[in-house]
Amino acid sequence: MRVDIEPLGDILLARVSGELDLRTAPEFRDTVDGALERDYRDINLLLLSMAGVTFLDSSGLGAVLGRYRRLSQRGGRVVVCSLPHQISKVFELAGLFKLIDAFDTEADAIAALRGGGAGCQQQTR
Amino acid sequence: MRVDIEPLGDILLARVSGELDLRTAPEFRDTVDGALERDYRDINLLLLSMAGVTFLDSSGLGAVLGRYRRLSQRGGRVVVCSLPHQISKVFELAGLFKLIDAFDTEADAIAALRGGGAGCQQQTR
Amino acid sequence: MPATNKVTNYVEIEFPAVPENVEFARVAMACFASQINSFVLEEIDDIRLLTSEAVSNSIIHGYPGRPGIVRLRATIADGTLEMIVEDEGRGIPDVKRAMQPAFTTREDRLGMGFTIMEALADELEVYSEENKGTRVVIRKRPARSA
Amino acid sequence: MPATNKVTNYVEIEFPAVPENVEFARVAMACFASQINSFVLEEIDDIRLLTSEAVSNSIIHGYPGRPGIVRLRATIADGTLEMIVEDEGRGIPDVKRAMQPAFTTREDRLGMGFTIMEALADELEVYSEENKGTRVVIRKRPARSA
Ligand SMILES: Nc1ncnc2c1ncn2[C@@H]1O[C@H](COP(=O)(O)OP(=O)(O)O)[C@@H](O)[C@H]1O
Ligand SMILES: Nc1ncnc2c1ncn2[C@@H]1O[C@H](COP(=O)(O)OP(=O)(O)O)[C@@H](O)[C@H]1O
Repeated sequence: MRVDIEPLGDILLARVSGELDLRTAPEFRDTVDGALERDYRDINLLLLSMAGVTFLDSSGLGAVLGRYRRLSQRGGRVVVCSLPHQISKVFELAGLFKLIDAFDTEADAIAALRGGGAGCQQQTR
Repeated sequence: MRVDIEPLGDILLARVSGELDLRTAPEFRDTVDGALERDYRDINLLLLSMAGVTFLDSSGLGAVLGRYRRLSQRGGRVVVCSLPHQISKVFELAGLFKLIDAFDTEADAIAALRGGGAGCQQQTR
Repeated sequence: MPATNKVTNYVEIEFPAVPENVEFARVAMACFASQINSFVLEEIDDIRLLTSEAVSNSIIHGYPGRPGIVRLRATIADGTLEMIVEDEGRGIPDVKRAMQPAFTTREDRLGMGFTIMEALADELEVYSEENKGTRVVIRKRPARSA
Repeated sequence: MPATNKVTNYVEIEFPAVPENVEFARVAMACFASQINSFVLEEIDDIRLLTSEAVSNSIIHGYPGRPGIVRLRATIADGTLEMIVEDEGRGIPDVKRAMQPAFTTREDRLGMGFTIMEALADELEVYSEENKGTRVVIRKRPARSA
Protein backbone atom coordinates (compact mmCIF):
# COMPACT_ATOMS: atom_id res chain seq x y z
CA MET A 1 0.00 0.00 0.00
CA ARG A 2 1.20 3.46 -0.91
CA VAL A 3 -0.24 6.94 -0.67
CA ASP A 4 1.16 9.83 -2.72
CA ILE A 5 0.00 13.22 -1.51
CA GLU A 6 -0.23 16.21 -3.84
CA PRO A 7 -1.82 19.57 -2.95
CA LEU A 8 -3.79 21.15 -5.82
CA GLY A 9 -4.65 24.57 -4.40
CA ASP A 10 -7.76 24.06 -2.27
CA ILE A 11 -7.83 20.29 -2.86
CA LEU A 12 -5.61 17.59 -1.39
CA LEU A 13 -5.13 14.82 -3.92
CA ALA A 14 -4.12 11.45 -2.44
CA ARG A 15 -3.27 8.74 -4.96
CA VAL A 16 -3.63 5.35 -3.30
CA SER A 17 -2.19 2.13 -4.69
CA GLY A 18 -1.73 -1.47 -3.57
CA GLU A 19 -3.81 -3.36 -1.01
CA LEU A 20 -5.88 -1.53 1.58
CA ASP A 21 -6.77 -3.97 4.37
CA LEU A 22 -6.48 -4.53 8.13
CA ARG A 23 -2.69 -4.40 7.97
CA THR A 24 -2.28 -1.33 5.79
CA ALA A 25 -5.30 0.77 6.86
CA PRO A 26 -3.45 2.38 9.83
CA GLU A 27 -0.65 3.56 7.51
CA PHE A 28 -3.21 5.00 5.08
CA ARG A 29 -4.94 6.82 7.95
CA ASP A 30 -1.70 8.20 9.40
CA THR A 31 -0.42 9.46 6.05
CA VAL A 32 -3.66 11.19 5.06
CA ASP A 33 -4.42 12.59 8.53
CA GLY A 34 -0.82 13.70 8.89
CA ALA A 35 -1.03 15.67 5.65
CA LEU A 36 -4.40 17.23 6.53
CA GLU A 37 -3.51 18.14 10.09
CA ARG A 38 0.14 19.05 9.79
CA ASP A 39 1.18 20.06 6.28
CA TYR A 40 -2.08 21.31 4.74
CA ARG A 41 -4.27 22.52 7.59
CA ASP A 42 -6.05 25.03 5.36
CA ILE A 43 -7.24 22.38 2.91
CA ASN A 44 -10.52 20.61 3.64
CA LEU A 45 -11.33 18.99 0.30
CA LEU A 46 -9.87 15.51 -0.08
CA LEU A 47 -9.78 13.55 -3.33
CA LEU A 48 -8.85 9.89 -3.06
CA SER A 49 -7.70 8.68 -6.46
CA MET A 50 -7.81 4.89 -6.45
CA ALA A 51 -6.80 3.66 -9.91
CA GLY A 52 -3.85 1.78 -8.41
CA VAL A 53 -5.77 0.02 -5.63
CA THR A 54 -5.53 -3.75 -6.21
CA PHE A 55 -7.51 -4.83 -3.16
CA LEU A 56 -9.84 -3.22 -0.65
CA ASP A 57 -12.08 -4.82 1.98
CA SER A 58 -14.29 -3.49 4.75
CA SER A 59 -11.23 -2.54 6.84
CA GLY A 60 -10.11 -0.39 3.91
CA LEU A 61 -13.60 1.07 3.59
CA GLY A 62 -13.51 1.88 7.30
CA ALA A 63 -10.31 3.86 6.77
CA VAL A 64 -11.89 5.80 3.89
CA LEU A 65 -15.05 6.47 5.91
CA GLY A 66 -12.92 7.62 8.85
CA ARG A 67 -11.39 10.37 6.67
CA TYR A 68 -14.89 11.31 5.47
CA ARG A 69 -16.10 11.69 9.08
CA ARG A 70 -13.08 13.74 10.14
CA LEU A 71 -13.35 16.17 7.23
CA SER A 72 -17.14 16.45 7.52
CA GLN A 73 -16.66 17.57 11.13
CA ARG A 74 -14.52 20.47 10.00
CA GLY A 75 -16.90 21.37 7.16
CA GLY A 76 -14.86 19.62 4.49
CA ARG A 77 -15.61 16.97 1.92
CA VAL A 78 -14.18 13.69 0.65
CA VAL A 79 -14.75 12.27 -2.82
CA VAL A 80 -13.20 9.30 -4.63
CA CYS A 81 -12.34 8.70 -8.26
CA SER A 82 -10.90 6.17 -10.72
CA LEU A 83 -12.20 3.12 -8.86
CA PRO A 84 -11.29 -0.21 -10.47
CA HIS A 85 -14.35 -2.43 -11.02
CA GLN A 86 -13.75 -4.72 -8.01
CA ILE A 87 -13.17 -1.75 -5.67
CA SER A 88 -16.33 -0.05 -6.89
CA LYS A 89 -18.20 -3.28 -6.17
CA VAL A 90 -17.04 -3.26 -2.52
CA PHE A 91 -18.11 0.40 -2.09
CA GLU A 92 -21.49 -0.49 -3.62
CA LEU A 93 -22.03 -3.62 -1.47
CA ALA A 94 -21.27 -1.65 1.67
CA GLY A 95 -23.53 1.24 0.64
CA LEU A 96 -20.69 3.77 0.81
CA PHE A 97 -21.76 5.60 -2.34
CA LYS A 98 -24.68 6.96 -0.30
CA LEU A 99 -22.14 9.01 1.65
CA ILE A 100 -19.19 9.47 -0.66
CA ASP A 101 -19.44 10.65 -4.26
CA ALA A 102 -17.44 8.86 -6.91
CA PHE A 103 -16.14 10.13 -10.26
CA ASP A 104 -14.61 8.43 -13.27
CA THR A 105 -11.49 10.59 -13.48
CA GLU A 106 -9.43 12.98 -11.34
CA ALA A 107 -10.44 15.84 -13.65
CA ASP A 108 -14.16 15.13 -13.18
CA ALA A 109 -13.73 14.95 -9.42
CA ILE A 110 -11.74 18.20 -9.26
CA ALA A 111 -14.32 20.02 -11.40
CA ALA A 112 -17.13 18.81 -9.14
CA LEU A 113 -15.28 19.74 -5.93
CA ARG A 114 -14.56 23.24 -7.26
CA GLY A 115 -18.06 23.65 -8.70
CA GLY A 116 -19.50 22.39 -5.43
CA GLY A 117 -21.62 19.90 -7.42
CA ALA A 118 -23.31 17.11 -5.51
CA GLY A 119 -21.82 14.42 -7.69
CA CYS A 120 -24.27 14.16 -10.59
CA GLN A 121 -21.35 13.12 -12.83
CA GLN A 122 -21.08 10.06 -10.68
CA GLN A 123 -19.23 7.13 -12.12
CA THR A 124 -21.29 4.51 -13.97
CA ARG A 125 -21.21 1.42 -11.87
CA MET B 1 1.85 -24.43 -18.97
CA ARG B 2 1.52 -24.20 -22.71
CA VAL B 3 3.51 -25.58 -25.65
CA ASP B 4 3.12 -24.10 -29.15
CA ILE B 5 4.58 -26.30 -31.86
CA GLU B 6 5.86 -24.87 -35.14
CA PRO B 7 7.79 -26.84 -37.81
CA LEU B 8 10.59 -24.85 -39.45
CA GLY B 9 11.70 -27.21 -42.22
CA ASP B 10 14.13 -29.65 -40.59
CA ILE B 11 13.66 -28.15 -37.10
CA LEU B 12 10.71 -28.51 -34.73
CA LEU B 13 10.31 -25.31 -32.71
CA ALA B 14 8.41 -25.71 -29.43
CA ARG B 15 7.67 -22.49 -27.57
CA VAL B 16 7.05 -23.27 -23.92
CA SER B 17 5.40 -20.89 -21.46
CA GLY B 18 4.05 -20.96 -17.91
CA GLU B 19 5.13 -23.29 -15.10
CA LEU B 20 6.87 -26.59 -15.83
CA ASP B 21 6.65 -28.79 -12.73
CA LEU B 22 5.43 -32.17 -11.48
CA ARG B 23 1.85 -31.40 -12.50
CA THR B 24 2.51 -30.01 -15.97
CA ALA B 25 5.54 -32.09 -17.06
CA PRO B 26 3.38 -34.98 -18.40
CA GLU B 27 1.43 -32.59 -20.63
CA PHE B 28 4.69 -31.08 -21.94
CA ARG B 29 6.02 -34.57 -22.68
CA ASP B 30 2.85 -35.72 -24.42
CA THR B 31 2.60 -32.61 -26.60
CA VAL B 32 6.24 -32.68 -27.73
CA ASP B 33 6.44 -36.47 -28.18
CA GLY B 34 3.10 -36.47 -29.98
CA ALA B 35 4.40 -33.90 -32.46
CA LEU B 36 7.71 -35.71 -33.02
CA GLU B 37 6.22 -39.18 -33.34
CA ARG B 38 2.94 -38.49 -35.11
CA ASP B 39 2.93 -35.22 -37.03
CA TYR B 40 6.61 -34.64 -37.79
CA ARG B 41 8.27 -38.03 -37.87
CA ASP B 42 10.95 -36.86 -40.34
CA ILE B 43 12.17 -34.08 -38.04
CA ASN B 44 14.83 -34.90 -35.46
CA LEU B 45 16.08 -31.48 -34.42
CA LEU B 46 14.12 -29.99 -31.50
CA LEU B 47 14.41 -26.38 -30.34
CA LEU B 48 12.80 -25.56 -27.00
CA SER B 49 12.24 -21.81 -26.82
CA MET B 50 11.66 -20.89 -23.19
CA ALA B 51 11.25 -17.11 -22.97
CA GLY B 52 7.75 -17.54 -21.52
CA VAL B 53 8.65 -20.08 -18.84
CA THR B 54 7.87 -18.55 -15.45
CA PHE B 55 8.88 -21.54 -13.32
CA LEU B 56 10.86 -24.74 -13.80
CA ASP B 57 12.11 -27.24 -11.22
CA SER B 58 13.85 -30.61 -11.42
CA SER B 59 10.62 -32.29 -12.56
CA GLY B 60 10.59 -29.83 -15.48
CA LEU B 61 14.27 -30.51 -16.15
CA GLY B 62 13.49 -34.22 -16.17
CA ALA B 63 10.90 -33.65 -18.89
CA VAL B 64 13.42 -31.68 -20.98
CA LEU B 65 16.10 -34.34 -20.48
CA GLY B 66 13.62 -37.05 -21.45
CA ARG B 67 13.12 -35.38 -24.88
CA TYR B 68 16.92 -35.11 -25.23
CA ARG B 69 17.34 -38.83 -24.57
CA ARG B 70 14.58 -39.85 -27.00
CA LEU B 71 15.93 -37.73 -29.83
CA SER B 72 19.54 -38.75 -29.17
CA GLN B 73 18.49 -42.38 -29.59
CA ARG B 74 17.22 -41.67 -33.09
CA GLY B 75 20.27 -39.60 -33.99
CA GLY B 76 18.59 -36.25 -33.35
CA ARG B 77 19.42 -33.28 -31.19
CA VAL B 78 17.76 -30.97 -28.64
CA VAL B 79 18.81 -27.41 -27.90
CA VAL B 80 17.22 -24.70 -25.79
CA CYS B 81 17.08 -20.93 -26.19
CA SER B 82 15.81 -17.69 -24.60
CA LEU B 83 16.09 -18.93 -21.02
CA PRO B 84 14.99 -16.41 -18.38
CA HIS B 85 17.63 -15.87 -15.70
CA GLN B 86 15.99 -18.05 -13.03
CA ILE B 87 15.42 -20.91 -15.50
CA SER B 88 19.02 -20.74 -16.67
CA LYS B 89 20.07 -20.94 -13.01
CA VAL B 90 18.15 -24.22 -12.53
CA PHE B 91 19.73 -25.74 -15.69
CA GLU B 92 23.15 -24.66 -14.39
CA LEU B 93 22.64 -26.00 -10.85
CA ALA B 94 21.56 -29.38 -12.24
CA GLY B 95 24.47 -29.51 -14.70
CA LEU B 96 22.17 -29.80 -17.72
CA PHE B 97 24.23 -27.45 -19.87
CA LYS B 98 26.81 -30.25 -20.08
CA LEU B 99 24.31 -32.19 -22.21
CA ILE B 100 22.08 -29.56 -23.79
CA ASP B 101 23.34 -26.48 -25.60
CA ALA B 102 21.69 -23.15 -24.87
CA PHE B 103 21.43 -20.06 -27.09
CA ASP B 104 20.35 -16.50 -26.46
CA THR B 105 17.80 -16.28 -29.25
CA GLU B 106 15.76 -18.54 -31.54
CA ALA B 107 17.75 -17.24 -34.52
CA ASP B 108 21.09 -18.17 -32.89
CA ALA B 109 19.80 -21.63 -32.05
CA ILE B 110 18.43 -22.24 -35.55
CA ALA B 111 21.72 -21.12 -37.14
CA ALA B 112 23.68 -23.46 -34.88
CA LEU B 113 21.36 -26.42 -35.50
CA ARG B 114 21.60 -25.90 -39.28
CA GLY B 115 25.35 -25.26 -39.21
CA GLY B 116 25.76 -28.29 -37.00
CA GLY B 117 27.81 -26.17 -34.56
CA ALA B 118 28.49 -27.58 -31.13
CA GLY B 119 27.09 -24.58 -29.35
CA CYS B 120 30.02 -22.19 -29.12
CA GLN B 121 27.53 -19.30 -29.26
CA GLN B 122 26.26 -20.53 -25.94
CA GLN B 123 24.31 -18.08 -23.88
CA THR B 124 26.21 -16.06 -21.31
CA ARG B 125 24.97 -17.10 -17.93
CA MET C 1 -8.91 -29.72 -17.79
CA PRO C 2 -12.54 -30.30 -16.70
CA ALA C 3 -11.42 -33.35 -14.72
CA THR C 4 -10.31 -31.15 -11.79
CA ASN C 5 -13.94 -30.38 -11.08
CA LYS C 6 -14.49 -33.93 -9.87
CA VAL C 7 -11.30 -34.14 -7.82
CA THR C 8 -11.70 -33.67 -4.11
CA ASN C 9 -8.84 -31.69 -2.69
CA TYR C 10 -8.32 -29.72 0.47
CA VAL C 11 -5.87 -27.55 2.38
CA GLU C 12 -5.70 -26.85 6.08
CA ILE C 13 -3.90 -23.75 7.23
CA GLU C 14 -3.15 -22.41 10.69
CA PHE C 15 -1.52 -19.11 11.63
CA PRO C 16 -1.38 -16.55 14.44
CA ALA C 17 -4.14 -13.94 14.49
CA VAL C 18 -2.10 -10.93 13.35
CA PRO C 19 -2.91 -8.44 10.57
CA GLU C 20 0.23 -9.49 8.65
CA ASN C 21 -1.42 -12.81 7.84
CA VAL C 22 -4.61 -11.53 6.22
CA GLU C 23 -2.86 -11.04 2.89
CA PHE C 24 -1.27 -14.48 3.17
CA ALA C 25 -4.71 -16.05 3.73
CA ARG C 26 -6.14 -14.21 0.71
CA VAL C 27 -3.33 -15.28 -1.61
CA ALA C 28 -3.47 -18.88 -0.39
CA MET C 29 -7.25 -19.13 -0.87
CA ALA C 30 -7.18 -17.43 -4.30
CA CYS C 31 -4.47 -19.82 -5.46
CA PHE C 32 -6.23 -22.89 -4.09
CA ALA C 33 -9.60 -21.83 -5.54
CA SER C 34 -8.08 -21.41 -8.99
CA GLN C 35 -7.81 -25.20 -9.13
CA ILE C 36 -11.49 -24.92 -10.05
CA ASN C 37 -10.91 -23.92 -13.67
CA SER C 38 -14.36 -22.52 -14.30
CA PHE C 39 -13.98 -19.74 -11.72
CA VAL C 40 -13.53 -16.50 -13.65
CA LEU C 41 -11.17 -13.77 -12.44
CA GLU C 42 -13.94 -11.77 -10.75
CA GLU C 43 -14.98 -14.84 -8.75
CA ILE C 44 -11.39 -15.35 -7.61
CA ASP C 45 -11.41 -11.69 -6.51
CA ASP C 46 -14.62 -12.40 -4.58
CA ILE C 47 -12.86 -15.30 -2.84
CA ARG C 48 -10.01 -12.97 -1.86
CA LEU C 49 -12.57 -10.57 -0.36
CA LEU C 50 -14.54 -13.32 1.44
CA THR C 51 -11.30 -14.63 2.97
CA SER C 52 -10.17 -11.17 3.99
CA GLU C 53 -13.46 -10.34 5.75
CA ALA C 54 -13.69 -13.62 7.67
CA VAL C 55 -10.03 -13.74 8.71
CA SER C 56 -9.97 -10.04 9.69
CA ASN C 57 -13.03 -10.62 11.90
CA SER C 58 -11.28 -13.45 13.76
CA ILE C 59 -8.25 -11.24 14.34
CA ILE C 60 -10.07 -8.06 15.43
CA HIS C 61 -13.18 -9.39 17.13
CA GLY C 62 -12.21 -12.96 18.04
CA TYR C 63 -8.99 -11.99 19.81
CA PRO C 64 -9.25 -8.27 20.62
CA GLY C 65 -5.85 -7.15 21.87
CA ARG C 66 -4.67 -10.64 22.63
CA PRO C 67 -2.88 -13.43 20.77
CA GLY C 68 -4.74 -16.30 19.17
CA ILE C 69 -4.82 -18.73 16.28
CA VAL C 70 -6.89 -18.71 13.09
CA ARG C 71 -7.63 -21.94 11.22
CA LEU C 72 -8.63 -22.08 7.61
CA ARG C 73 -9.86 -25.19 5.86
CA ALA C 74 -10.72 -25.12 2.17
CA THR C 75 -12.18 -28.04 0.27
CA ILE C 76 -13.00 -28.58 -3.38
CA ALA C 77 -15.75 -31.11 -4.06
CA ASP C 78 -18.01 -31.36 -7.10
CA GLY C 79 -16.73 -28.06 -8.42
CA THR C 80 -17.69 -26.15 -5.28
CA LEU C 81 -15.27 -24.38 -2.98
CA GLU C 82 -15.99 -24.59 0.74
CA MET C 83 -13.97 -22.42 3.10
CA ILE C 84 -14.13 -22.70 6.88
CA VAL C 85 -12.58 -19.90 8.93
CA GLU C 86 -12.36 -20.68 12.60
CA ASP C 87 -11.11 -19.06 15.78
CA GLU C 88 -11.20 -19.99 19.45
CA GLY C 89 -11.87 -16.43 20.46
CA ARG C 90 -14.52 -14.39 22.22
CA GLY C 91 -17.48 -15.60 20.18
CA ILE C 92 -20.65 -13.78 19.14
CA PRO C 93 -23.50 -13.58 21.69
CA ASP C 94 -26.21 -12.92 19.06
CA VAL C 95 -25.22 -14.09 15.57
CA LYS C 96 -28.43 -12.96 13.88
CA ARG C 97 -27.96 -9.44 15.18
CA ALA C 98 -24.24 -9.40 14.35
CA MET C 99 -25.03 -10.24 10.74
CA GLN C 100 -27.34 -7.25 10.25
CA PRO C 101 -26.00 -4.48 8.00
CA ALA C 102 -24.18 -1.74 9.93
CA PHE C 103 -24.12 -3.68 13.19
CA THR C 104 -20.70 -3.47 14.79
CA THR C 105 -19.29 -3.60 18.30
CA ARG C 106 -16.34 -1.38 17.31
CA GLU C 107 -17.00 2.19 16.39
CA ASP C 108 -14.03 2.47 14.04
CA ARG C 109 -15.65 -0.21 11.85
CA LEU C 110 -18.52 -0.27 9.38
CA GLY C 111 -20.38 -3.37 10.45
CA MET C 112 -20.59 -4.43 6.79
CA GLY C 113 -18.28 -7.48 6.88
CA PHE C 114 -21.05 -10.07 7.12
CA THR C 115 -23.18 -8.12 4.63
CA ILE C 116 -20.37 -8.27 2.06
CA MET C 117 -19.85 -11.98 2.76
CA GLU C 118 -23.57 -12.71 2.32
CA ALA C 119 -23.58 -10.87 -1.00
CA LEU C 120 -20.57 -12.73 -2.41
CA ALA C 121 -21.02 -16.26 -1.04
CA ASP C 122 -23.47 -18.78 -2.46
CA GLU C 123 -23.95 -20.01 1.09
CA LEU C 124 -22.82 -18.49 4.39
CA GLU C 125 -23.16 -20.17 7.77
CA VAL C 126 -21.96 -18.68 11.06
CA TYR C 127 -21.64 -20.80 14.19
CA SER C 128 -20.49 -19.14 17.39
CA GLU C 129 -20.45 -19.68 21.11
CA GLU C 130 -19.44 -17.05 23.66
CA ASN C 131 -15.89 -17.53 24.94
CA LYS C 132 -15.56 -20.64 22.79
CA GLY C 133 -15.06 -19.24 19.32
CA THR C 134 -16.55 -18.65 15.91
CA ARG C 135 -16.74 -20.74 12.76
CA VAL C 136 -17.70 -19.19 9.43
CA VAL C 137 -18.55 -21.56 6.55
CA ILE C 138 -18.52 -20.08 3.06
CA ARG C 139 -19.48 -21.94 -0.11
CA LYS C 140 -18.87 -20.64 -3.60
CA ARG C 141 -19.57 -22.23 -6.99
CA PRO C 142 -18.55 -20.91 -10.40
CA ALA C 143 -21.50 -19.10 -12.02
CA ARG C 144 -20.70 -20.79 -15.33
CA SER C 145 -19.98 -24.43 -14.71
CA ALA C 146 -17.26 -26.04 -16.82
CA MET D 1 9.32 -1.55 7.63
CA PRO D 2 12.43 -3.14 9.19
CA ALA D 3 10.39 -4.06 12.27
CA THR D 4 9.00 -7.17 10.56
CA ASN D 5 12.43 -8.74 10.83
CA LYS D 6 11.98 -9.16 14.55
CA VAL D 7 8.42 -10.44 14.42
CA THR D 8 8.02 -14.16 14.88
CA ASN D 9 5.30 -15.50 12.68
CA TYR D 10 4.43 -18.91 11.33
CA VAL D 11 2.04 -20.83 9.11
CA GLU D 12 1.18 -24.50 9.20
CA ILE D 13 -0.26 -26.06 6.07
CA GLU D 14 -1.50 -29.56 5.36
CA PHE D 15 -2.71 -30.99 2.04
CA PRO D 16 -3.01 -34.28 0.16
CA ALA D 17 0.09 -35.48 -1.70
CA VAL D 18 -1.09 -34.77 -5.26
CA PRO D 19 0.76 -32.89 -8.05
CA GLU D 20 -2.02 -30.25 -8.15
CA ASN D 21 -0.84 -28.94 -4.78
CA VAL D 22 2.80 -28.29 -5.63
CA GLU D 23 1.96 -24.92 -7.18
CA PHE D 24 -0.23 -24.04 -4.19
CA ALA D 25 2.65 -24.79 -1.83
CA ARG D 26 5.03 -22.63 -3.88
CA VAL D 27 2.66 -19.67 -3.98
CA ALA D 28 1.89 -19.94 -0.26
CA MET D 29 5.58 -20.09 0.71
CA ALA D 30 6.56 -17.24 -1.63
CA CYS D 31 3.81 -15.05 -0.19
CA PHE D 32 4.66 -15.90 3.42
CA ALA D 33 8.40 -15.39 2.84
CA SER D 34 7.78 -11.94 1.38
CA GLN D 35 6.90 -10.80 4.92
CA ILE D 36 10.69 -10.64 5.27
CA ASN D 37 11.11 -7.36 3.44
CA SER D 38 14.79 -7.72 2.74
CA PHE D 39 14.35 -10.79 0.54
CA VAL D 40 14.93 -9.69 -3.05
CA LEU D 41 12.88 -11.11 -5.92
CA GLU D 42 15.50 -13.70 -6.84
CA GLU D 43 15.50 -15.03 -3.27
CA ILE D 44 11.71 -15.35 -3.35
CA ASP D 45 12.14 -17.32 -6.60
CA ASP D 46 14.67 -19.54 -4.80
CA ILE D 47 12.08 -20.17 -2.08
CA ARG D 48 9.54 -21.18 -4.74
CA LEU D 49 12.07 -23.65 -6.12
CA LEU D 50 13.06 -25.01 -2.70
CA THR D 51 9.40 -25.58 -1.85
CA SER D 52 8.69 -27.22 -5.19
CA GLU D 53 11.59 -29.69 -4.87
CA ALA D 54 10.82 -30.73 -1.30
CA VAL D 55 7.04 -31.05 -1.79
CA SER D 56 7.43 -32.89 -5.12
CA ASN D 57 9.77 -35.38 -3.42
CA SER D 58 7.18 -36.15 -0.73
CA ILE D 59 4.54 -36.72 -3.40
CA ILE D 60 6.59 -38.88 -5.79
CA HIS D 61 8.97 -40.70 -3.47
CA GLY D 62 7.19 -40.52 -0.11
CA TYR D 63 3.89 -41.87 -1.37
CA PRO D 64 4.63 -43.60 -4.69
CA GLY D 65 1.29 -44.49 -6.27
CA ARG D 66 -0.63 -44.13 -3.04
CA PRO D 67 -2.43 -41.36 -1.18
CA GLY D 68 -0.79 -39.44 1.65
CA ILE D 69 -0.50 -36.09 3.37
CA VAL D 70 2.19 -33.42 3.17
CA ARG D 71 2.73 -30.97 6.02
CA LEU D 72 4.48 -27.67 5.62
CA ARG D 73 5.51 -25.43 8.48
CA ALA D 74 7.16 -22.10 7.84
CA THR D 75 8.50 -19.80 10.55
CA ILE D 76 10.00 -16.35 10.49
CA ALA D 77 12.34 -15.55 13.36
CA ASP D 78 15.14 -12.99 13.46
CA GLY D 79 14.77 -12.33 9.76
CA THR D 80 15.34 -15.97 8.82
CA LEU D 81 12.81 -18.18 7.06
CA GLU D 82 12.64 -21.79 8.20
CA MET D 83 10.54 -24.23 6.18
CA ILE D 84 9.82 -27.78 7.28
CA VAL D 85 8.37 -30.16 4.69
CA GLU D 86 7.19 -33.43 6.15
CA ASP D 87 5.57 -36.65 4.98
CA GLU D 88 4.68 -39.93 6.67
CA GLY D 89 5.71 -41.91 3.63
CA ARG D 90 8.23 -44.55 2.64
CA GLY D 91 11.29 -42.82 4.04
CA ILE D 92 14.88 -42.84 2.81
CA PRO D 93 17.09 -45.82 3.78
CA ASP D 94 20.38 -43.95 3.23
CA VAL D 95 20.02 -40.17 3.39
CA LYS D 96 23.67 -39.42 2.67
CA ARG D 97 23.55 -41.45 -0.52
CA ALA D 98 20.17 -40.00 -1.55
CA MET D 99 21.60 -36.49 -1.33
CA GLN D 100 24.45 -37.19 -3.74
CA PRO D 101 24.15 -35.49 -7.15
CA ALA D 102 22.46 -37.70 -9.77
CA PHE D 103 21.34 -40.30 -7.24
CA THR D 104 17.74 -41.29 -7.88
CA THR D 105 15.57 -44.35 -7.36
CA ARG D 106 13.37 -43.45 -10.35
CA GLU D 107 14.87 -43.59 -13.79
CA ASP D 108 12.60 -40.88 -15.22
CA ARG D 109 14.15 -38.42 -12.77
CA LEU D 110 17.43 -36.55 -12.55
CA GLY D 111 18.44 -37.12 -8.97
CA MET D 112 19.25 -33.41 -8.68
CA GLY D 113 16.48 -32.33 -6.29
CA PHE D 114 18.62 -32.39 -3.14
CA THR D 115 21.57 -30.88 -5.03
CA ILE D 116 19.42 -27.92 -6.07
CA MET D 117 18.10 -27.57 -2.51
CA GLU D 118 21.64 -27.62 -1.06
CA ALA D 119 22.70 -24.91 -3.49
CA LEU D 120 19.82 -22.56 -2.69
CA ALA D 121 19.30 -23.07 1.04
CA ASP D 122 21.54 -21.52 3.69
CA GLU D 123 20.99 -24.67 5.71
CA LEU D 124 19.44 -27.99 4.71
CA GLU D 125 18.71 -30.84 7.09
CA VAL D 126 17.09 -34.14 6.09
CA TYR D 127 15.70 -36.54 8.68
CA SER D 128 14.19 -39.80 7.52
CA GLU D 129 13.23 -43.22 8.78
CA GLU D 130 12.15 -46.11 6.57
CA ASN D 131 8.38 -46.59 6.50
CA LYS D 132 7.99 -43.71 8.96
CA GLY D 133 8.54 -40.68 6.79
CA THR D 134 10.83 -37.81 5.85
CA ARG D 135 11.35 -34.33 7.23
CA VAL D 136 13.27 -31.71 5.27
CA VAL D 137 14.32 -28.54 7.12
CA ILE D 138 15.33 -25.58 4.97
CA ARG D 139 16.64 -22.25 6.29
CA LYS D 140 17.06 -19.15 4.19
CA ARG D 141 18.21 -15.66 5.15
CA PRO D 142 18.23 -12.55 2.97
CA ALA D 143 21.74 -12.02 1.54
CA ARG D 144 21.42 -8.30 2.26
CA SER D 145 19.99 -7.84 5.72
CA ALA D 146 17.55 -4.97 6.25
N1 LIG E 1 -14.82 -13.97 14.64
C1 LIG E 1 -15.55 -13.17 15.43
N2 LIG E 1 -15.43 -13.25 16.79
C2 LIG E 1 -16.18 -12.46 17.60
N3 LIG E 1 -17.06 -11.54 17.15
C3 LIG E 1 -17.24 -11.42 15.81
C4 LIG E 1 -16.50 -12.22 14.89
N4 LIG E 1 -16.89 -11.87 13.64
C5 LIG E 1 -17.83 -10.91 13.79
N5 LIG E 1 -18.05 -10.63 15.09
C6 LIG E 1 -19.02 -9.65 15.63
O1 LIG E 1 -19.97 -9.33 14.62
C7 LIG E 1 -19.98 -7.92 14.39
C8 LIG E 1 -20.29 -7.63 12.93
O2 LIG E 1 -19.24 -8.11 12.10
P1 LIG E 1 -19.05 -7.50 10.64
O3 LIG E 1 -20.38 -7.52 9.93
O4 LIG E 1 -17.95 -8.26 9.98
O5 LIG E 1 -18.67 -6.00 10.86
P2 LIG E 1 -17.37 -5.29 11.54
O6 LIG E 1 -16.21 -6.24 11.44
O7 LIG E 1 -17.17 -4.08 10.71
O8 LIG E 1 -17.75 -4.97 12.94
C9 LIG E 1 -18.64 -7.44 14.85
O9 LIG E 1 -18.64 -6.08 15.18
C10 LIG E 1 -18.37 -8.35 16.05
O10 LIG E 1 -19.03 -7.87 17.20
N1 LIG F 1 10.29 -37.47 0.75
C1 LIG F 1 10.97 -38.56 0.32
N2 LIG F 1 10.54 -39.82 0.65
C2 LIG F 1 11.19 -40.92 0.23
N3 LIG F 1 12.30 -40.86 -0.54
C3 LIG F 1 12.78 -39.67 -0.90
C4 LIG F 1 12.15 -38.46 -0.50
N4 LIG F 1 12.86 -37.42 -1.01
C5 LIG F 1 13.88 -37.96 -1.67
N5 LIG F 1 13.87 -39.31 -1.62
C6 LIG F 1 14.85 -40.24 -2.21
O1 LIG F 1 16.03 -39.51 -2.52
C7 LIG F 1 16.35 -39.64 -3.90
C8 LIG F 1 17.02 -38.39 -4.42
O2 LIG F 1 16.12 -37.29 -4.36
P1 LIG F 1 16.38 -36.03 -5.29
O3 LIG F 1 17.80 -35.57 -5.14
O4 LIG F 1 15.32 -35.02 -4.98
O5 LIG F 1 16.20 -36.55 -6.79
P2 LIG F 1 14.95 -37.12 -7.59
O6 LIG F 1 13.68 -36.60 -6.98
O7 LIG F 1 15.16 -36.61 -8.97
O8 LIG F 1 15.04 -38.62 -7.52
C9 LIG F 1 15.04 -39.97 -4.57
O9 LIG F 1 15.21 -40.65 -5.80
C10 LIG F 1 14.35 -40.86 -3.52
O10 LIG F 1 14.82 -42.16 -3.57
